[in-house]
Amino acid sequence: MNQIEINENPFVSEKGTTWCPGCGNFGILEALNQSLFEMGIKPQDVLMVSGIGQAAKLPHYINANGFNTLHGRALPAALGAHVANSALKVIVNSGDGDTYGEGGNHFLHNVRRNLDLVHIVHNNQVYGLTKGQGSPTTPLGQKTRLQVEGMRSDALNPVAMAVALKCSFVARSFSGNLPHLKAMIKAAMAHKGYALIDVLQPCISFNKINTFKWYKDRVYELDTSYDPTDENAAYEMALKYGDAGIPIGIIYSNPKPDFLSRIPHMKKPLVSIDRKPADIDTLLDRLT
Amino acid sequence: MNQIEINENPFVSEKGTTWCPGCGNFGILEALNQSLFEMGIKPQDVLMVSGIGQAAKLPHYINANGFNTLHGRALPAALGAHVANSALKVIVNSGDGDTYGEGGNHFLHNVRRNLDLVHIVHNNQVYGLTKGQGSPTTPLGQKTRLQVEGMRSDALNPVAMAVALKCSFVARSFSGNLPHLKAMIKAAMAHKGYALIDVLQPCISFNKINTFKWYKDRVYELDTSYDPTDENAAYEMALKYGDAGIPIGIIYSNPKPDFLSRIPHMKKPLVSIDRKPADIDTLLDRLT
Amino acid sequence: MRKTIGIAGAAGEGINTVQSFLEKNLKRQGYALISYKNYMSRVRGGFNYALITLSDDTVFAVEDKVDLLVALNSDAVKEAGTLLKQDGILLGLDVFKEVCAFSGRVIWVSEKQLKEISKIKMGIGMYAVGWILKYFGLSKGQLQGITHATWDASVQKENAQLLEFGYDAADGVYDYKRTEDRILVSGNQATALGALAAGLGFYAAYPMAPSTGIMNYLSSQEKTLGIVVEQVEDEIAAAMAAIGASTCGVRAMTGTSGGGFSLMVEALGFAAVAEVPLVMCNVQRPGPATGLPTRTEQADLSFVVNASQGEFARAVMAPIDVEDAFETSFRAFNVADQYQIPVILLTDQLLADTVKGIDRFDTSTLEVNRYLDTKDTEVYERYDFNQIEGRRRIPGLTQSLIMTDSHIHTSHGRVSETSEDTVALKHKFIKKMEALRRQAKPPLFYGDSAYETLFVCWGSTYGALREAVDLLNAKGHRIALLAFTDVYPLNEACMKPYIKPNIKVINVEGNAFNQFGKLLRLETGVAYDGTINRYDGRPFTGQWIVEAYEEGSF
Amino acid sequence: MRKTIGIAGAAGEGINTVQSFLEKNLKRQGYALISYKNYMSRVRGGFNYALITLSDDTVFAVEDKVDLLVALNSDAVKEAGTLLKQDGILLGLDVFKEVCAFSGRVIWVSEKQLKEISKIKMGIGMYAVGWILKYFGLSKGQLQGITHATWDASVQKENAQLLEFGYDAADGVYDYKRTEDRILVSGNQATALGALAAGLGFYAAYPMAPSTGIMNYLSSQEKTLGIVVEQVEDEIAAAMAAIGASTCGVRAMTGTSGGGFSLMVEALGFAAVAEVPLVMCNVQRPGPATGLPTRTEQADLSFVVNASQGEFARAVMAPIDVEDAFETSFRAFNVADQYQIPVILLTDQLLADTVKGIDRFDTSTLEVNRYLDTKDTEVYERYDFNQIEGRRRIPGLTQSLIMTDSHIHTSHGRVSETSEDTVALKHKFIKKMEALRRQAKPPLFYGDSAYETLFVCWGSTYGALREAVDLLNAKGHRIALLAFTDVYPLNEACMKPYIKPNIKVINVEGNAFNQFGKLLRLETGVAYDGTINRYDGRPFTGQWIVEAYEEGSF
Ligand SMILES: Cc1ncc(C[n+]2csc(CCOP(=O)(O)OP(=O)(O)O)c2C)c(N)n1
Ligand SMILES: Cc1ncc(C[n+]2csc(CCOP(=O)(O)OP(=O)(O)O)c2C)c(N)n1
Ligand code: SF4
Ligand code: SF4
Ligand SMILES: [Mg+2]
Ligand SMILES: [Mg+2]
Repeated sequence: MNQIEINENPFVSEKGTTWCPGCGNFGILEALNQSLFEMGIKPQDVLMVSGIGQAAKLPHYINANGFNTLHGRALPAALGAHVANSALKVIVNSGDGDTYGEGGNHFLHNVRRNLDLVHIVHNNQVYGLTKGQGSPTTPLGQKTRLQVEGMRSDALNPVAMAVALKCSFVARSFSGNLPHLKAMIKAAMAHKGYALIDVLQPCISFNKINTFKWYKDRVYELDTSYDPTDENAAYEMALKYGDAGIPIGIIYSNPKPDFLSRIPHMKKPLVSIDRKPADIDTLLDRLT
Repeated sequence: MNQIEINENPFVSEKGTTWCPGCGNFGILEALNQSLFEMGIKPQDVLMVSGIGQAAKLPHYINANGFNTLHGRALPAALGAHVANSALKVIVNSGDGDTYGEGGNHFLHNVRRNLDLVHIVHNNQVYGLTKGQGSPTTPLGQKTRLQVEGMRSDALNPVAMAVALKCSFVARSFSGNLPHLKAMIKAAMAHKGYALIDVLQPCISFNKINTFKWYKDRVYELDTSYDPTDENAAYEMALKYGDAGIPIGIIYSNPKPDFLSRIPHMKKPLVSIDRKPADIDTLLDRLT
Repeated sequence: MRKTIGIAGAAGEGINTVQSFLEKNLKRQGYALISYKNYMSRVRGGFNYALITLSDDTVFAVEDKVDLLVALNSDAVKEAGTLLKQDGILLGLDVFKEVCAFSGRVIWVSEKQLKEISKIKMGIGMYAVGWILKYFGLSKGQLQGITHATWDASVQKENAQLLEFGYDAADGVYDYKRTEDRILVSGNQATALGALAAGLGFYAAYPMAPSTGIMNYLSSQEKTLGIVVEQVEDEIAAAMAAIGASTCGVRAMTGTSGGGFSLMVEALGFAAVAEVPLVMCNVQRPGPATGLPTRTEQADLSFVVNASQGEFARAVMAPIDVEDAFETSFRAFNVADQYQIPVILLTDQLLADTVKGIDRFDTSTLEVNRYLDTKDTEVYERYDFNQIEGRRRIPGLTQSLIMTDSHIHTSHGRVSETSEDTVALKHKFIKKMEALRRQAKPPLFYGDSAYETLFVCWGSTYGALREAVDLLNAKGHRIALLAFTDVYPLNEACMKPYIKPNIKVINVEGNAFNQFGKLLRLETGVAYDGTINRYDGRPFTGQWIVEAYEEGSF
Repeated sequence: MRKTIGIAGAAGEGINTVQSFLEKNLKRQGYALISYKNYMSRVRGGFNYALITLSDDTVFAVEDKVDLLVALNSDAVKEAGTLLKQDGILLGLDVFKEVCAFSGRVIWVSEKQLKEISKIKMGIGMYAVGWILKYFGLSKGQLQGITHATWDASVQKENAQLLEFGYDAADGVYDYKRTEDRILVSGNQATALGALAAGLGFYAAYPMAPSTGIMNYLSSQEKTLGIVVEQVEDEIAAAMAAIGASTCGVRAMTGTSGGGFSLMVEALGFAAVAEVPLVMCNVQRPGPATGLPTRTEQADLSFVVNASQGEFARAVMAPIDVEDAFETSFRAFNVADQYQIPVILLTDQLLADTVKGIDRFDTSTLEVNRYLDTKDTEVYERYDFNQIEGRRRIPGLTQSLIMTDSHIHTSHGRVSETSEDTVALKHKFIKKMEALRRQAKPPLFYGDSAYETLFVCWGSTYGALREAVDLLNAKGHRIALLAFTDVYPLNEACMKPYIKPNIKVINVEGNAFNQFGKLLRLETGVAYDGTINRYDGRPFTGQWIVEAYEEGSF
């Protein structure tokens, strides 16, 4: 993209952020701005949904419709929004704590619904906004500001869990690899159904272990020969994480009808249906 | 067991239940009564924890310490109880809705903690106590009293999910197979760490599809040659469910330190530690 | 004429079927009726009973003693003495004769004869339907219509014979002409219907007695009305999903009981600060915690009035009867849109499970108002601090980009930490509350206009209290009642028209802490002189209140 | 003598370090001091400042205008005019001279010179520590102790030089002798210490500003005291885990802020009906919903007093200062055990983040009482309806089998649906509330005993209000204050000793709805004549109240 195109990108906000300079979140914001623009989408047709956390501030930093909800609660809010107006493209941005911690239950069940949305998890393996506690993805034994003796829970592998939930699109990417991340976002946008992108995102202030370098030294892009539609293979691939390397790319692809397709009587967006009190008259007839 | 032994079983309660005659829950209660007695455990040393639902009434129907908490909240309550007094053997009984629906988040995270407890899920694939709504394990498309057009979410496979969470002991059993269920309970009791037993439990009042016969026609016991310690194999085995057969037995075994072993300074049950106000004097010294 | 029928037995023995056959046919015959279910939290067994009070005049509450008792099992025969009026009639199986302690008239039905007609377990139920319908004057031909979608031909035939057997055995005592075309609606259905009339598009909930009936009814109408009803993973999701749908312009609602409402508390505050219209129904049951899942209490008022951190605008409405449940549920959506606030519908198991034969709802007079802004200029302040009424634009339906936010924010929805925005938002909430106070619906007045005693009640207590007022005034007392639907916020002046020198104000509530009585005192300065409270999980009845009043030293 | 130091800059620029060096050393020098952090919800950047007010006499609140301002960046230099008193002194980097609008005395520090000493970013901070410590009379030798565990030798050396550079440049103005051995404690630490003194064994929580400091402090003491601190998956789990531990005999607690408390509401009712002692701390921040994460407000009182479905017994305690946070947190555990109830500690960001130099807590006078039943007979009624105080046995530690239950239950904890058990449980709760009312700690009185105006406050407002009373009385007003720690339930007679003819009662609260004022009126009948409210997310200060009082027409 040349400079003129960038300036014309209607998603780019001039208002500034409250993120720490150097934070991995900037890469995600940039990838989103560029991807949406390049796909020719209008800001009016996008709804950026989030919970609470550093990641969840993103809707305030992009020119589009925004829905900044409660910690952990982005997904059920997105469910309602999507059902109300499926013409709006829902993109959820949330942190690893937001998604897999406080919001873990909603993650399970909205994946089961196969809601048609893109879910970008800013996985910095730490609670950023609350200043450095361990998150569900922080490895066992890793020390944090709160867990001074190290974490006592096994780390959650969100990619493996998503596969086990038969999520219809599961990808991993890295906020330090702009082209890759953009490719994942575009693929996710094109996917009809729940598209999870777990993005490795360095938190320079509170995670001194999983740094830019740590991720850079480990991530490798999936081979083109890799077949993401094989569930067992996908599960095996999902388990790869850590010093032996971290594959990034589309780990699992399992196309199936999305939530609204499962409701045959939903022919157009709910919000466009005209209703009037007399609609219930037929119901009243049945009560006589 | 002969009659005299049964009469001597201190766990057996005379007080009667409010379950429907013929309910699959009776088989689970019976298996528990027998297993605990045969293992030589004292009712005083057991804490039966539950949420709310038909399954969750079980603590009221067995002579032991009981902790009948809130819908979905058995596990965090069990966490606290276990940390307070690890000398008490914690057994959690809860329904599929209780565990995987309302309580889904606690399930994720207590498996990650590898709490040392036995968790028996009475999986009747329906909400029993509230009269027949679909549960997380009800298959896609299956009709219920509420979902008159059929379920719209993919069924959760709790066994596959537990494997993906690296749960240290994952078994499936059937309430209509007393010897098998007893064997699973005893193995789970012997296991140090999170022992999940997902028990297929017919609800004769509200699930007219997954009946005793339906389960009976499909379940088969795992071959003795099966190696539950191979994670990928376990995952493949966990996926087997439905008309092609449902394996029962220990699907996955992944021994590792349990939660309290991960806290080196915890040398004896918390409840047995004597504390006095002057304990904080050393802390105050550091604040001068 | 006022008669009460009781149908008693265990869960799973067919109480519901007998009850609904009776209700439908007696209503069609022209009787006014109201019914209530008294049931335990179990699927089979236990001791449950349904009460149907019918009358040729309007009826507002069931009576607690019955004129006719259908005893479906031996426990029910045992309880006959406590449930029946002295001059009542028991219908029971002859095999339970020896456990019967009731000294009045008994129709002993031969189990042997029933078994000869049909092997179905509860032949006595169908027999009783026939018996009772004749008693209340139905013609034999009317029995034809009594059938059930799930019955096959042979079951239908046997049941018809049972009905006829009962019919032939009965005295035909009452004979009333069909007076008008009523509909038969439960409180939960009326709540659901009000929402549908208001244009409900999305309902998200998690099952919880006694609110599940709302979801059941809405779900059964999903296809007919083109709405979406979603059973979600928990109550947090229910409230958030409703907020999500409302944010995107669809009228949305959630329903639950107290335990579920507890989980929605954070979302309630979110709807308020995000200024998203939201209707939440809390069908109360006795607490604390799991409490009594299938019983009734009015003890969540203070809770819902004060729930969630911080200070914001909300309205709480407690319908006083089935008709009002419809009206109020409808109105709640307009008010929620008008001020972009959460509105809490506070009903209870009594109202939810009360079935009443009532006048058909007239949908032609209902007016939906969405208070939307249809202009589409570039500049738009979603959270204009000076605009307390409506003027909402919907993301995706306007060229303006809309930010919906949970923090203190600027008028454009951007996170703010300034003193000015914090105070401006607070003042906006205060102004909304003032407007709500002004437009709150005044209480309903009923009774002797020269009253010496004024009963004050809210929500479902109205029915029984109204019966009590009539009973007491008939005995020579001078009593009136005020029944509040709009319970929060209250108009400061709402009691002015009713406070006269030398009257006594008696607060009547289905709880022990006098929650409404205190709220009334706080908001209007009117203190009560005495109270009548019921808090054993059972509903008020007229007779119960009469006795409490006469025992009390008011 | 009273002087206030401000340290202003961006998050991440070292405000905390400068603040804590100053606090520690000034306290050791014998000054009484109190400090408060004013910060935004971000990790880097923004505009934050800390205030330290010190005095040779006791001090109860920070002042809002400062005598000495350390400006760590150019924004801070810009704000100097608003933050400083006219006769105050600004310490700033010379490179920001042109943005300075402050007309008073400025010490311009040469950035070039600082850079020559050290390349560390915020040399001005260390310089200012040296400067200020000399200003307040510390000897040069005392600078030796100023170091940080994470500093290596070279950093330590450069910092020592910066300190000395600043020290040498300063006037030595004040010189006070060491008076007594104080400890330096924040509100959150004091709360944690009170719990530890009471024998806390288990703390479960989920991070949430401004409560996280409690968890941080407890966590750092885990090994020393042999306790378990667990960060759980959400606040529901936090409350439930604490209840679980308490059920099994360990003193347990959870802490959060309003949003997290919202999620604990169902568990609160569970603790009550299960009669499990539970201490929950809600460190308030402004709502609704996400609100202002790092600011202060007192707007959750009505919420926590009424939270959860149904009616039950609870106590709410709001410590009025750092010392009281310790005492009250300690006491909360005894009260929770005494009545087997949930006790809510209601603090706020102001108190939580206030650091105060105070007398060392005397642990020898503290008495732990668990109210346990040490008998071990076969028969034991866990829920004896007539026993409102203690007599608890712990599962696993007794031969009795204990059932802990969330329904209405029998005295043995078995699920019950009878009227009798329902009413018996309700009456038990009522009796507990009466007992709590009787033993509620009376308010603290301070001020002119011949007062004409009586300020009423609760919780953290006490500090600033006390400063205001002194300031106003010095101007010739006749004012006293009452400060409540035990805010619910209130003793009906608690205001009796203080209500005299012709006095005015002014309610002073950090919210807009006068939540405590209304509660006081409801529970004691005492109505306020006027109010002073702050609700812009900022704490009261003495001066702010003085101005509000003088502007108001009381
Ligand atoms: C109910 C509730 N609990 C806790 C919080 C406090 N809180 C805000 S963000 C956050 C966690 C942030 O971690 P994560 O989701 O990983 O996002 P990050 O900041 O790392 O991007 C927490 C615990 C809250 N706002 N609401
Ligand atoms: C917070 C809350 N929400 C809802 C309920 C109502 N409720 C009680 S049991 C239950 C579900 C029961 O299903 P399951 O857990 O599968 O147990 P089952 O009865 O089938 O054994 C529900 C929704 C409740 N008690 N509390
Ligand atoms: S704290 Fe971490 S995640 Fe948050 S903005 Fe700073 S670097 Fe990014
Ligand atoms: S409803 Fe179903 S699960 Fe519940 S007791 Fe009856 S058969 Fe068992
Ligand atoms: Mg994170
Ligand atoms: Mg179930």
